[in-house]
Amino acid sequence: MMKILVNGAWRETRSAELARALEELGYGTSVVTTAVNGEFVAAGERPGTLLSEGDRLEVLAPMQGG
Amino acid sequence: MMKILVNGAWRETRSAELARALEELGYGTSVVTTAVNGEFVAAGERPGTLLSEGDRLEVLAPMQGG
Amino acid sequence: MMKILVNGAWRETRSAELARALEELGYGTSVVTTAVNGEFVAAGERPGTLLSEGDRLEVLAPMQGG
Amino acid sequence: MMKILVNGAWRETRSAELARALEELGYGTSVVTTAVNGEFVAAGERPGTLLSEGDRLEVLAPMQGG
Amino acid sequence: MLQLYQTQLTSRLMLGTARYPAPAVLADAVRAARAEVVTVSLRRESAGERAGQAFWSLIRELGVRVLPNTAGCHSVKEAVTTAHMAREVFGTSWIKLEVIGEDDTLQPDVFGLVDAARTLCAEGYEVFPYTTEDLVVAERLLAAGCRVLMPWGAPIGSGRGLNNLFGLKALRAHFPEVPLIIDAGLGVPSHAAQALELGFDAVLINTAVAQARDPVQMARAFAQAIEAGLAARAAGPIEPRDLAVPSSPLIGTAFRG
Amino acid sequence: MLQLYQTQLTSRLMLGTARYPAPAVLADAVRAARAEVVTVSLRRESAGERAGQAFWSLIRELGVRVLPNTAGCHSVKEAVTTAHMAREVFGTSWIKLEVIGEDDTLQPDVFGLVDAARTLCAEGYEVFPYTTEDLVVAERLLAAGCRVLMPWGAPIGSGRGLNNLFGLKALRAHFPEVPLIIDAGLGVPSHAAQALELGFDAVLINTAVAQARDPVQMARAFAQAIEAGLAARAAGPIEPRDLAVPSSPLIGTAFRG
Amino acid sequence: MLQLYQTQLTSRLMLGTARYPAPAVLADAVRAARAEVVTVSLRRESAGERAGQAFWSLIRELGVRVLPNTAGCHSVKEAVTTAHMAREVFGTSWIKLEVIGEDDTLQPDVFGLVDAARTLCAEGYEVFPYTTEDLVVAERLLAAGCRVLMPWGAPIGSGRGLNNLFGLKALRAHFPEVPLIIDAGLGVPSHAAQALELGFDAVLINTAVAQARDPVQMARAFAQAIEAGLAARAAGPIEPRDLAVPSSPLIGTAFRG
Amino acid sequence: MLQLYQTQLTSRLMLGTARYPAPAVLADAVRAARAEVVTVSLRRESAGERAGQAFWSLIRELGVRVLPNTAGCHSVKEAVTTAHMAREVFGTSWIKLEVIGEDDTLQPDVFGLVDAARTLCAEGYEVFPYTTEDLVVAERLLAAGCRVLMPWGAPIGSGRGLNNLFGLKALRAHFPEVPLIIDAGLGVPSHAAQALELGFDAVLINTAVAQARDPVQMARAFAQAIEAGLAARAAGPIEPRDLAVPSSPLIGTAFRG
Repeated sequence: MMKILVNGAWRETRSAELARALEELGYGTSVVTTAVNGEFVAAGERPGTLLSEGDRLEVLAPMQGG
Repeated sequence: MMKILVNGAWRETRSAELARALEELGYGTSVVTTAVNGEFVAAGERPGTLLSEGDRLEVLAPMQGG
Repeated sequence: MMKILVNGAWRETRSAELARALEELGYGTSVVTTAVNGEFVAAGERPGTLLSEGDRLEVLAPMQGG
Repeated sequence: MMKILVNGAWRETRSAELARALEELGYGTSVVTTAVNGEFVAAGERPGTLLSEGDRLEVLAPMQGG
Repeated sequence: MLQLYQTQLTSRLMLGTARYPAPAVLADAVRAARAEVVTVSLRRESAGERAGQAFWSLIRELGVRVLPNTAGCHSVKEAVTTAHMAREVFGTSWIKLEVIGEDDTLQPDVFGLVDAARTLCAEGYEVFPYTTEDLVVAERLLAAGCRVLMPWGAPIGSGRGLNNLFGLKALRAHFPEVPLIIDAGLGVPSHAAQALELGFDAVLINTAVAQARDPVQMARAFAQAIEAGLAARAAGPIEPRDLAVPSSPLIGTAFRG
Repeated sequence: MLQLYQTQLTSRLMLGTARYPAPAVLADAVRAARAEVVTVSLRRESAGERAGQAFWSLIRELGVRVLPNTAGCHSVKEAVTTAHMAREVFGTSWIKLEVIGEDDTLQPDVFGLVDAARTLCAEGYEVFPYTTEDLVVAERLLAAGCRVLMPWGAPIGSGRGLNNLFGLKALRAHFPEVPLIIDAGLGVPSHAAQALELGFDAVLINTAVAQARDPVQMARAFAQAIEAGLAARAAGPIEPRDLAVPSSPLIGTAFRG
Repeated sequence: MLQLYQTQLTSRLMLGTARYPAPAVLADAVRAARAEVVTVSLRRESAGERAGQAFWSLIRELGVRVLPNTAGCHSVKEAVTTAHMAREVFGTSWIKLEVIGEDDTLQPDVFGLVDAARTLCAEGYEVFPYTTEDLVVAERLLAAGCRVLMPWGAPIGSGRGLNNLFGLKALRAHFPEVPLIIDAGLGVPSHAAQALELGFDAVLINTAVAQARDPVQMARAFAQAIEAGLAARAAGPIEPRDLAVPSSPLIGTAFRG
Repeated sequence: MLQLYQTQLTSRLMLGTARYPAPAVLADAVRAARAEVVTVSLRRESAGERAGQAFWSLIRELGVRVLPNTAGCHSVKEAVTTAHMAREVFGTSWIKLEVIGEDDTLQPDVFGLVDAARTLCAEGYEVFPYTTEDLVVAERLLAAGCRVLMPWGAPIGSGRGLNNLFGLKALRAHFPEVPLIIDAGLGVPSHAAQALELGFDAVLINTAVAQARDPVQMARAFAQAIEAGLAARAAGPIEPRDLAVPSSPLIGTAFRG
């Protein structure tokens, strides 16, 4: 188990791989876009991206904007 | 013959009656409205209205306006 | 005794003459100017001016103004 | 003799040393400040500063300003 | 719907008919503006030219209501006689009452205006007085029998827009029930939209349309802007603020620890 | 037609999607505005709520082009990363670049803005920078590769209209060929009409529509006013004058000797 | 020197005497302002209090000329009677004529004003009418015998400054020889300076001084600003321009090849 | 007292020295203004004319502190070199830093300005940057080491007064402790008074004085207006209101039943 900061809140995840971690966290079918430690990680790179303890993961989705 | 001021210009007219004078002056079939010496004379009163030497006759018609 | 409206309030006065009434009302030595029933009464005319029951007397003095 | 650009105009000078060149150019006693090729040269450094053919020399003095 | 005396109108744009490059342009502008009311005037008719007859035919073909004015009148007497003559020739009791007091600014002579309004209202005219933003004058005009007021936006033909915004707002606030039509001085459609946004009921435009490079397109633009201003008023605009308020919600902003 | 990068647009009104009372109202407002472009943003998605998914479905059903923003970003790094993320999720290279420099006025940090614009333009983004009326900043943004500028009218959400008219006119005059879109600070349709009359190419509205009492009617009003302003610009407005010019011709005036 | 009827004045600042925190503050403010004229009023005197007597002593000690007003009068009759009473008690034929037409804006009733002015001028009063910027009203007041006009800057006590700049400039231009004193509505010294710069002859201030946190210092500030405005007018100010003109000469600029 | 870096000043009026009709007029204007600081510049000296020598003698005789500017500089390099040269010849570390970004408006290039300020502050200069009202730029200049800012009122020489009042008020509010000197664009003393009333610490004037018909009288007028504005700020002005407040008390009004 690993602790990472998901959208500003501490969460635990078993998988270190970003793609799996997202499924585990419940984002399996959502249209989202991700950044790890402030760097964008494209959808295609999620399978090969490994998370480490304490990483900051942003999972963003479309929202209203002006 | 009598001299009257028609729309600011001296004109001569044989008839002293306003209705006839208007015809004489060439306004026979026109849509006009008249004033004599600054007083409105309605169309219906033109036959009975007598002009005197030096009278000021205004013959007005529709125009552009703002 | 006579009732008159002095500056909007009912007052009683024994004297019908304006000059005396003013003294009676306490304005003896004051710099004031007067009107009776909306008409100015100059200081010089106060001795000869007679008040009647119900008259409206204004007694005004200098004030702040803009 | 060497040609240099003094305040935007070509001038000839015998001396390659800035301090002497200034005297030669007629600025001997004036309150001026200098730059060579866009770099400030302080008064104290003028004696040791050598000019080369084609150098751009600015000789500035106080003026009106807003 | 806007009620002016007994008449119900849909359009909030009245159009003046003067100063167009050609009669056909005027006609097209009136149609483009979807105007229901146009202002007209009287002038001396030359027996030979009969210019007035042609103009009057043109206006009648447009099928619009006419509002005759007393433009150029500087006295009560002139204005009242002109109103009498206008009623006869135009067949309407409506009269846009102008009593001009000063030739540089063409501003109303409010004294003559109230006098003439009193006379004409008593004679059964439906008077549209061209006035200033002065509240007390407005009160007198209403007391004289006027049921509509036409305050100026700015001097006629100046194209400056609503010059005394504070005064005009006070006028609107003071007479919430009286139809107020901004007459004169507007230059561009945004001026007209602003007038409607502030609660004025309608706008009369002449120079800004007639003297535009393309009067027909400009007429259409004013019509749209006026509809926009009316709709905006009804839609409840936001209040201006001094400080900024983010339009994109800040909750859920990324990269915030 | 307005060309923004390779895209041709008919509508001059872009709509923000934030702060509406309900999603259905937003959808109706976009339709009423006949907007072809709406701005959108990104936020943290909760796995349980999936709020973003619903919003995104709504927008896709509207069939409009989206312009994602980088709202809330205070640094170049945040703005650039947000742009990367936005391109992926929204499938567009358009980015409305906001780098906020001050939280009270939400005004652009023009230094960060130019830096971020340089980076993103180099990466092939089509950048719409939210900027001030500063001419020199504009020059830098164009040098960075921007082909459209979005100067503010007034602080975001303030509803004040075109605050620095002199500065905005100078900006328009200085860059006659660059599409300039007024972004932020407008309150009522007359403000938007004025922007188009002054030659600005389009307007982005959010708060003034979304927070109106009736956002749908207000959206329609803005659309109309903007069309009016655009048409007025093309129709060649009159110049404002200081003195009055009579609209009713004085030649032929009655009672004049 | 400013001539008002037969009186020559040096100071261009007239001071109202109402609303000060204390009589001593008023006295100090009058001295700080170097005012030569103060406005005063009449009120009902209570025999017991004799408040008016104390006030009148204070004013007489100041050695200034008084300009009695007819504040609060809503009819011609009231205003005329008040003028009669004021002449007796204050011993001056000067009268600042106010006929109030509307209580929210305390604006002049220009009809009553002209009537009362006609009556009082005929009786030998030297009338200072408190009026609007209306040119036609001004013409009537002059015809009635007034030789000085007191147009409002803005509603009394509002502190807004010169509200209708265009109208006030037109008034000034129209009557170049008539002494015009801005009365009411100014809030800060820059408003007063502006009035003098525009060519107005003097300014009457009350609320802006009396209700300042430090009335004495504010009185002095107004006096200075008014002198500055008068001097600036005489010194021939530059004309405003649209584009920048360098103040430092460009000829001789360094580093220019 | 106003503290600018280590210097305490009494006068709030700085004067530019350019564009006067004659040197003697400049000298008289400086004295009339009671200025303690004048701005000066550098230009190419002709060995024959020695114009600079005469000017410099004149200034030294006036006994005022000089603030050299970098007028005409369009790059960081030019501005920095000019600052170096100015320090030598004028014997002061003060430098009014101008990096011009656009020749029509002579507006600051805020990018070059911040760069040059950073360099010069690090070298020990006391930098007075000529800047816009942009808050974020101001923040950067302070971070660069500036302890005084000189925001423009309007483009140099335009005489328009405080063009972006909203932006300038925001700047003042945002940096309550930083000395802010309005530089450029003022035309008449009322503009300067207004600047002080709004809390700006001082004003730099050149064209409005030098190009007035009578520069000496105008200098005196600006000095007075600035003192008035400063005093007014301290005296606690009234707040502007929308509705009228009677200055003459209504209690005790006569003829009221």
